[in-house]
Amino acid sequence: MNLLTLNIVLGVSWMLINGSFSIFNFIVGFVVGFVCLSLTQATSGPLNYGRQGWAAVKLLIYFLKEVVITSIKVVWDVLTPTHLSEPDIIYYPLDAKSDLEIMLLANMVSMTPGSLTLDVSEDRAYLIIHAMFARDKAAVIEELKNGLEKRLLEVTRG
Amino acid sequence: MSTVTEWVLSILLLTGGVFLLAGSIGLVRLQDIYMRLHAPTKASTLGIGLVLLVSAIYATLTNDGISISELLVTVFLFFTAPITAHMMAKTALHQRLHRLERTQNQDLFENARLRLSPDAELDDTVSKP
Amino acid sequence: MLNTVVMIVSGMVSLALILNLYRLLVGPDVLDRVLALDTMYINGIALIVLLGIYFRSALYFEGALLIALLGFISSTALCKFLIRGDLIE
Amino acid sequence: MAQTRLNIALGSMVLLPFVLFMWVVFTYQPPLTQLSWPWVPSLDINLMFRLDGLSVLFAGLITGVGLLVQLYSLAYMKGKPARFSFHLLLTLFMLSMLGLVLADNILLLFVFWELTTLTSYLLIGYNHEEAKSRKNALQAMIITGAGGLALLAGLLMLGNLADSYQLSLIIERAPGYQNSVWFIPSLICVLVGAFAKSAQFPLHFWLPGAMAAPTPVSAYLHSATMVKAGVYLLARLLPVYGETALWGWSLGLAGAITGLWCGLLALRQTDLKLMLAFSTNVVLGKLVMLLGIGTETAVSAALLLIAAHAFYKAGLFMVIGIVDKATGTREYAQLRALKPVLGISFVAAVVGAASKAGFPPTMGFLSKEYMYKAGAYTDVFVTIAMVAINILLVTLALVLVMKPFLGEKDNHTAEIKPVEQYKLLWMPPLLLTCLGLIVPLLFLGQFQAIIIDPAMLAMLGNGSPEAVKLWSGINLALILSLLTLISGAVLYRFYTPLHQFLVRLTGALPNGPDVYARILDAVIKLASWQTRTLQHGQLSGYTLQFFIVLAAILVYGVYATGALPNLSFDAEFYEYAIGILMVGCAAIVLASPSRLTSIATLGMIGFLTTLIFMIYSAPDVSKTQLLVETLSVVFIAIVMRKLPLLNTVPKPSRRRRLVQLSVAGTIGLCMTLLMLMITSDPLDQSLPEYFSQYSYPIANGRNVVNVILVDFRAFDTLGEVVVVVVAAIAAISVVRRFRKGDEQ
Amino acid sequence: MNSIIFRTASHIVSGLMLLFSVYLFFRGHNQPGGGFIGALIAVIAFGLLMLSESPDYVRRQLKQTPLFMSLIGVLCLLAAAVMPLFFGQPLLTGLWWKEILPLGTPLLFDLGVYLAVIGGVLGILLKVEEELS
Amino acid sequence: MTEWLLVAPVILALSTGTFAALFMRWRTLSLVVIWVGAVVQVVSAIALLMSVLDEGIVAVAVGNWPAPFGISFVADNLSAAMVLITAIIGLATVAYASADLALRPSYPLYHVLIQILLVGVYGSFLTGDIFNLYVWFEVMLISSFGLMILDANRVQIEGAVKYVILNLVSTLVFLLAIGLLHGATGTLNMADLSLKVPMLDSGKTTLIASLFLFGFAIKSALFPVFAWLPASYHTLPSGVVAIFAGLLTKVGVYALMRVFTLVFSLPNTGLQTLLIIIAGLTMLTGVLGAASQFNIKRILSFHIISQIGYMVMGLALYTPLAIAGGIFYIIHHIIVKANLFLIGGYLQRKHGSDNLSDLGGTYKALPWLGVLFIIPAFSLAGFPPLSGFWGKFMVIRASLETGQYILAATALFVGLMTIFSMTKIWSEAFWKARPDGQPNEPLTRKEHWLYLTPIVVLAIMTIIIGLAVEPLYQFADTAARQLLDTTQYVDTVMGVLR
Amino acid sequence: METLWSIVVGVMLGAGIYLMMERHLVRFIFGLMIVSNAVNLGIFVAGRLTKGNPPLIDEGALELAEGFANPLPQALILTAIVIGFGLLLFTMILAYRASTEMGTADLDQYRESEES
Ligand code: NA
Ligand code: NA
Repeated sequence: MNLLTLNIVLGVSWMLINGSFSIFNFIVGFVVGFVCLSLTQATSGPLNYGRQGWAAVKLLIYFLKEVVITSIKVVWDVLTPTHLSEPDIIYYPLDAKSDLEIMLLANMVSMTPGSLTLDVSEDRAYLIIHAMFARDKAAVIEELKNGLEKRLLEVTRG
Repeated sequence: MSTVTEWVLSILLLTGGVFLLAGSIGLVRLQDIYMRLHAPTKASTLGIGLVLLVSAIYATLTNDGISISELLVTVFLFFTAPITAHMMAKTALHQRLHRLERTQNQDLFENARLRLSPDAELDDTVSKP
Repeated sequence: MLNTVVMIVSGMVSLALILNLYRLLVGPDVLDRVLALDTMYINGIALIVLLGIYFRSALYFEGALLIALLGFISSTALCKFLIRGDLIE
Repeated sequence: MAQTRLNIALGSMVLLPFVLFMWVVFTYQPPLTQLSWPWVPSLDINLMFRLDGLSVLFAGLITGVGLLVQLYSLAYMKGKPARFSFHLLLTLFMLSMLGLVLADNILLLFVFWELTTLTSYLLIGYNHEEAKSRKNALQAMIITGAGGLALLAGLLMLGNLADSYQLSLIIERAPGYQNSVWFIPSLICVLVGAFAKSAQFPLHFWLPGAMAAPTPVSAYLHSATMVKAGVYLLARLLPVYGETALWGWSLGLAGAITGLWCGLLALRQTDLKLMLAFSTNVVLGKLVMLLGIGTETAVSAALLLIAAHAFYKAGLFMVIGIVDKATGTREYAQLRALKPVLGISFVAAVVGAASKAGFPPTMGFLSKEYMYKAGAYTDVFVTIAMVAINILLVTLALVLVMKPFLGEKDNHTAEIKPVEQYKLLWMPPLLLTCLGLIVPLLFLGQFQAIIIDPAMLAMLGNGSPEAVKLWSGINLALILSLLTLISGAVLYRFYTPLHQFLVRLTGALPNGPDVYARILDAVIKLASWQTRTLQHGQLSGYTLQFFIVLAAILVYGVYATGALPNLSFDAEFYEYAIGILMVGCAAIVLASPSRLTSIATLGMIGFLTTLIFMIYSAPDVSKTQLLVETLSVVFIAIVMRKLPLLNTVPKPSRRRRLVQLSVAGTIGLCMTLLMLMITSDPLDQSLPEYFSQYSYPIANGRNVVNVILVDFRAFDTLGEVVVVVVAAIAAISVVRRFRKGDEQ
Repeated sequence: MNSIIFRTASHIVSGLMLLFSVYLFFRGHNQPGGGFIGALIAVIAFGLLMLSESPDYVRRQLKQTPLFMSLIGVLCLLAAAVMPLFFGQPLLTGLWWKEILPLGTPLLFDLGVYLAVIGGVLGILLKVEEELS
Repeated sequence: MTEWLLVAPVILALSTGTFAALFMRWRTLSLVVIWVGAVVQVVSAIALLMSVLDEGIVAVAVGNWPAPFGISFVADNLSAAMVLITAIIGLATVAYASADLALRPSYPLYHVLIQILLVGVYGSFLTGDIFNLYVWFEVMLISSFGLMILDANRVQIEGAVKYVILNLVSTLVFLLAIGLLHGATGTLNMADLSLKVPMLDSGKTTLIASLFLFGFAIKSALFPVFAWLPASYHTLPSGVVAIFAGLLTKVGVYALMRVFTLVFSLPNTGLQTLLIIIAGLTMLTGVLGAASQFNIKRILSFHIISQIGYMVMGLALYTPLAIAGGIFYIIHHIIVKANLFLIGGYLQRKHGSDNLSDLGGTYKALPWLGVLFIIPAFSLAGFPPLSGFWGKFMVIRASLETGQYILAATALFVGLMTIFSMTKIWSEAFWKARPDGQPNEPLTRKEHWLYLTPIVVLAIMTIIIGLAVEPLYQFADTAARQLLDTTQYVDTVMGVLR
Repeated sequence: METLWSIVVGVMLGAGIYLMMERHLVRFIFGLMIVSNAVNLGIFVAGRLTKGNPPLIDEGALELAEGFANPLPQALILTAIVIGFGLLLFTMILAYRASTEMGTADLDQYRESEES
């Protein structure tokens, strides 16, 4: 994903908040979005837009599923009088490299219940995660690697 | 609007309410700031997501046009909630806030605070709390 | 029926708000208060959206969006200040 | 070059009195000449002038003596700094004085009256680098100024009485005023003004104080002119007020006391100029007494005395000036045997003193005769007072001539410089004093015909009953005159013990300047106290003060209203919930010792306000409120870091908290009441309906609030934006170039 | 203190907010919104950028000083105010060119509000951040 | 043409300020804009006054929305005169500031803020809408805040805090009063209000009027809410304080006069007696405050308060003569007080202090400055025939005519104390010998004239006002009658239709 | 409804004014914020309250629907909020400057300017 994608997203958002879907509205949104982006972005990357759309949908579905399922776990722990949680700090080795990838991954990690991104290490090699139910550290890492991160990288790298 | 839809909407709404309440209960009940961060970030966000979903569906059904602009709020909340949580966690680390004794790998907190890799040796200048 | 549910959920959200208020007042750390405030924002949005459903008006949605934006900004800004050591009691 | 220009300027200023004198002489056609130009007709203040006997007498003295004083000053002030401004001020003073006596409009008269105060202030303070000069000038200013303000009040009331400010009209309508409530107040105010100007007891002391001025100023202001302004005014208003008992009593009493007391004070002096000054007070007292009697004889006596005094007193002052210039001192202890060196001055002094003492056949003698005649027909006490005052004057005249000019030199005596080589120095005094001798001897008839009779006519409406004569046979007045002269001489014999006694006496009694200083001091102390009380510098005290005022006027308003509004509790539960939450939040902010809690709670209040706007159909307001609230909280959070904690300031005392609480509570309660009163009646809907009607068709907007902001009431918005921009500029300027480190 | 996550996200969010701001500004005449609300949202968007990057970064992105922006805003206000005078109408009368586009001096006026408020409030915000931190 | 003239002062000052700010980096250009702007303002104000003299009250419906619905700008004699005086003082300040403030780091900003201050003042004088009046008050207030804190030192900041805090109290109460008045009548246009307020019951009228009275009392520094003025004015640079002293409080008095004649008729509010008492105490406390001071600016600051008392006295007595006197007094006072502060500032610049103990020898060194001082000083003290006498004369006469003897006596006593204060300054700063070691800063020829020109011009105006009383009295009398009989005003405002 | 909000406005005004009379600069600012809010609310309430009918003209309509909320007080409040915001910002920053210069936030110690 790059600036153009972002710009398109903004164009669509414009249509969304306007509540009317027309070419004119999209163009207006795109232009406005362009101005806004040029005001807020530090760098701009080259245009590289492929077939990430489908991957994005897959990611979204997977993500929502994860959220719903594991949410219930957390809610359970919260609502029951005993504390099942076994908190731990996990250093998760990153494959994601770009700012955007890292950010999205970190966000998703945070949104999946049970894990919360604390930070990214200075050298960008690790995501530092606070896990609530971390009986098996390796399993947690493995699940993320094959689940979220793989799908995410499919979206961002095509 | 059919009764079934109304039922579905009601259930969704109630679920949302439960999540919202759960998030807030978690905020009260959980024992350290790191764990307290989990609850509102996830449960409350999910809850508000459901409420917004109901609102969107309801608006779509009652008004003539489709009203999915609520989705924008949802997306926004899902996007920003983890970032807020991250910032708070970072703050907590920075301030070396009280952490639950049960937490494993306690020594990694200091590494995390300084954003160092797990195997990094902390020099003497960095005093552990 | 939906209106009844809306009322019930409003009650739940209000309860949630009161719990947040408790955390806000108790702390113990400033960060806890910030977190409580952030959660209050979310619950506030929920209340407003519920109000929107109750009154069948789309006008409240923008208020919700605005609160979401502002909640994000204030929470992160407060964290930033805390890290910088700006907020000392 | 500069010298030539100065000389031309001085010359023209010296000539001006002469020109004016000529103008008066040629313009005046007895019995009355009136000149008039409009100035402020709407307020009945016009440039109206009137030349009648009285004003011509004064105008003649003013311009005549003025000419001589200007000439004398040319010599006297030679080599002194700022000669130009000295002569200029003298000229301005003369013009003001002339205006005063010629004005036929009481407010015009007042304008000139105040101008004489101002110009005399500047003249008295001529030696302004000396503290004493400044102090005495101020003293004269304050006392005559106070009198002037009283006079203004009096004249305003008089004007209202007569329904005109025109003097001749007022006098014409004169008999009918007594019944008005304003009559007596106006009389009192006018008297205060006149007494202050004419240095009557107890305001007499400014006149001797004014002797700080250069001698020509004293000669002019304090003999012929300024001090006579009060006398002139009394003489002018005699037909208006003269009938009342109060007039006679107050003038008689004030004049007598002034004459006697100032006579004694004069005898106590060692400085010849001061002695003259006090004796001027004495003469003024005599004049006031005579005007108080107000009979034809008394008025003739007064007119004679005015002329006599102008001649001899101006002359004597000038003589003292010469003495001062010759020896550098005016203390008679250091002055002996001046006669050989200052021969002409001696002559002038003798003639002047003779007139002063009422020695026949001088003008002074004439006036004294008439005075005794007037007194003899009124009251025995008045007569006794007159005799006593005149005895003192005789003694004073003797002191003035004998002490400095005669006697033998000793080693205390100052060196004498022969200053009489300057003609301009000795000619004016000689001329003036001799006039007091020549006029009664040679021109008495003409004097009466041209001066006295018209003046009497002007004042009383008829001429003098009999011709003024030097010799009118042996009568009571002559006997009293003789008695006076002999007693004066006897008193002079015992001058030294008398002087010592007077020094002790006046030392024991409170004196004018001290009382004045104490009163002034008390006023300034009062001022300081009140300023410390009101302007105490404590900001929280100011805010408390302000809100107490607000509470007080609101309570007054509610009290005046009395009615209680009807309440209607028709809100729904969530509205109550929001309301209660808001009140609770407010309570938290009040009670919380923590800044962060307070800020968070303030945020809550803002948020709840937003909710209210949202519920009651104000989407734009609610959005704006939300944004503004958030930004405010962000700003206050940023700024707060640099502000001290709440506990760095001492907690208010219990009493203070109670006061604050009751003040704040009162205001809150009153506002609630007011709002209830307002909202219980229906609101006029014409404006909203208009906006609704025209918003879309003409202003092309569906959001009526926005249309109001950018169209219906766009001017408000324009101003509002300017406020924001300027606030930004100002706020940026506050922090720009300033960091905490800059303090060091 | 730096955070890739926060920084990256804040760029996106502030972009979105600016968009929202422009949107609210444009539709203000017909729906809730308008110059002032739009401007404050824009300020908050830039404020977010300021927090995640630096005040200097925001200044560079703006290219103009905030003061200049607000002065331009005031000029827009003045133009909108004075223009009708030249058409023989009183000050601040709305002039519309509906035939071409739904444009009128009230919109120019609102634009003035928008720019002036952004410039003003942002100016303070940046200055305060620079001086007090 | 009226459309142009009525709004010209506000728009011109705003444009001047804006362009001067835009060109701030090019100092000369900015100054040219300021000078041209200031001169044009005077010209336009004269034109406005002529048009009012010609046609009577004039009004324009801003935005072309008819009277009670949009905002009206109205000029009657009073407003037109105030606008002209403001423009003149504005021009004088521009000249004076060019000398007095030129060395300060924020110099160009001073000019900008002065223009914006003028925007607020003009707006306040011309608006016919009560809420719009609030807006202009705020414009004035915020720019005065700005002027106070530019290049401020510690003491100035402290003074500014007091000024700001206490003025905020006034602002909030004023705003609340407007809101409630709107709630009670449903309108904001003052002409419309004058028709609707009489229909309210007296309780509401009294309470709302009290709120207005309180708000304006602070603005005009009446007893006992004047503390902000002596706490702050003397800390200001002379170029700033002259315009503050001349204009700001007078806007408060103007607002009192306008609102308590047009919107509320003072006798109907039940506050007349209160206002009479306030007027007397204001005169008295102000003048006593001055008597206890030994610093030129402080003395003059306290005198502002006492003189305000005379103006309010005119309103409180509520007769044509009294109000005419009050108006006459305002016009005179603006000129004279500004001039006195200008002279004080000149002395301060020259000798580095405005404490009386540090000054002296001025009369000897600069006799013409002495003359220039005497004129406004003794005018302030009420010496005839200078300008100050006439206003005083009128209000005292009016108070005697209405039987307010104590008030008249107070006014006279205050006059005496004013003489005392003015002679104190004269005696200490001018007559007294020059103290040892007094610094004497040489001024360039240009600076010298920039300082003196406004002083001379204002002194000449003082004399002219004093001598040409008749036309001015006629003018003030008409103004007073326009205030007391609102029909012409209402008809004009409500008659301007779309 | 107006009764409730009149009371709330009264209480808020009281609380704010109480704070404005305090010695701590920060407490004053808190008071200022509360009073500003209360005043705006007061204007709003005095202009009468209407629920659920904002002054927006519907698409296709030419004027507001029956029973619309009074738009005028809303516009006034908007102006007042904005002005109040500007003043508040200035005041806060002045407060920072003042307390830094004077070394205290105790308003009663700000007396230097009035000492002769
Ligand atoms: Na003011
Ligand atoms: Na003033």
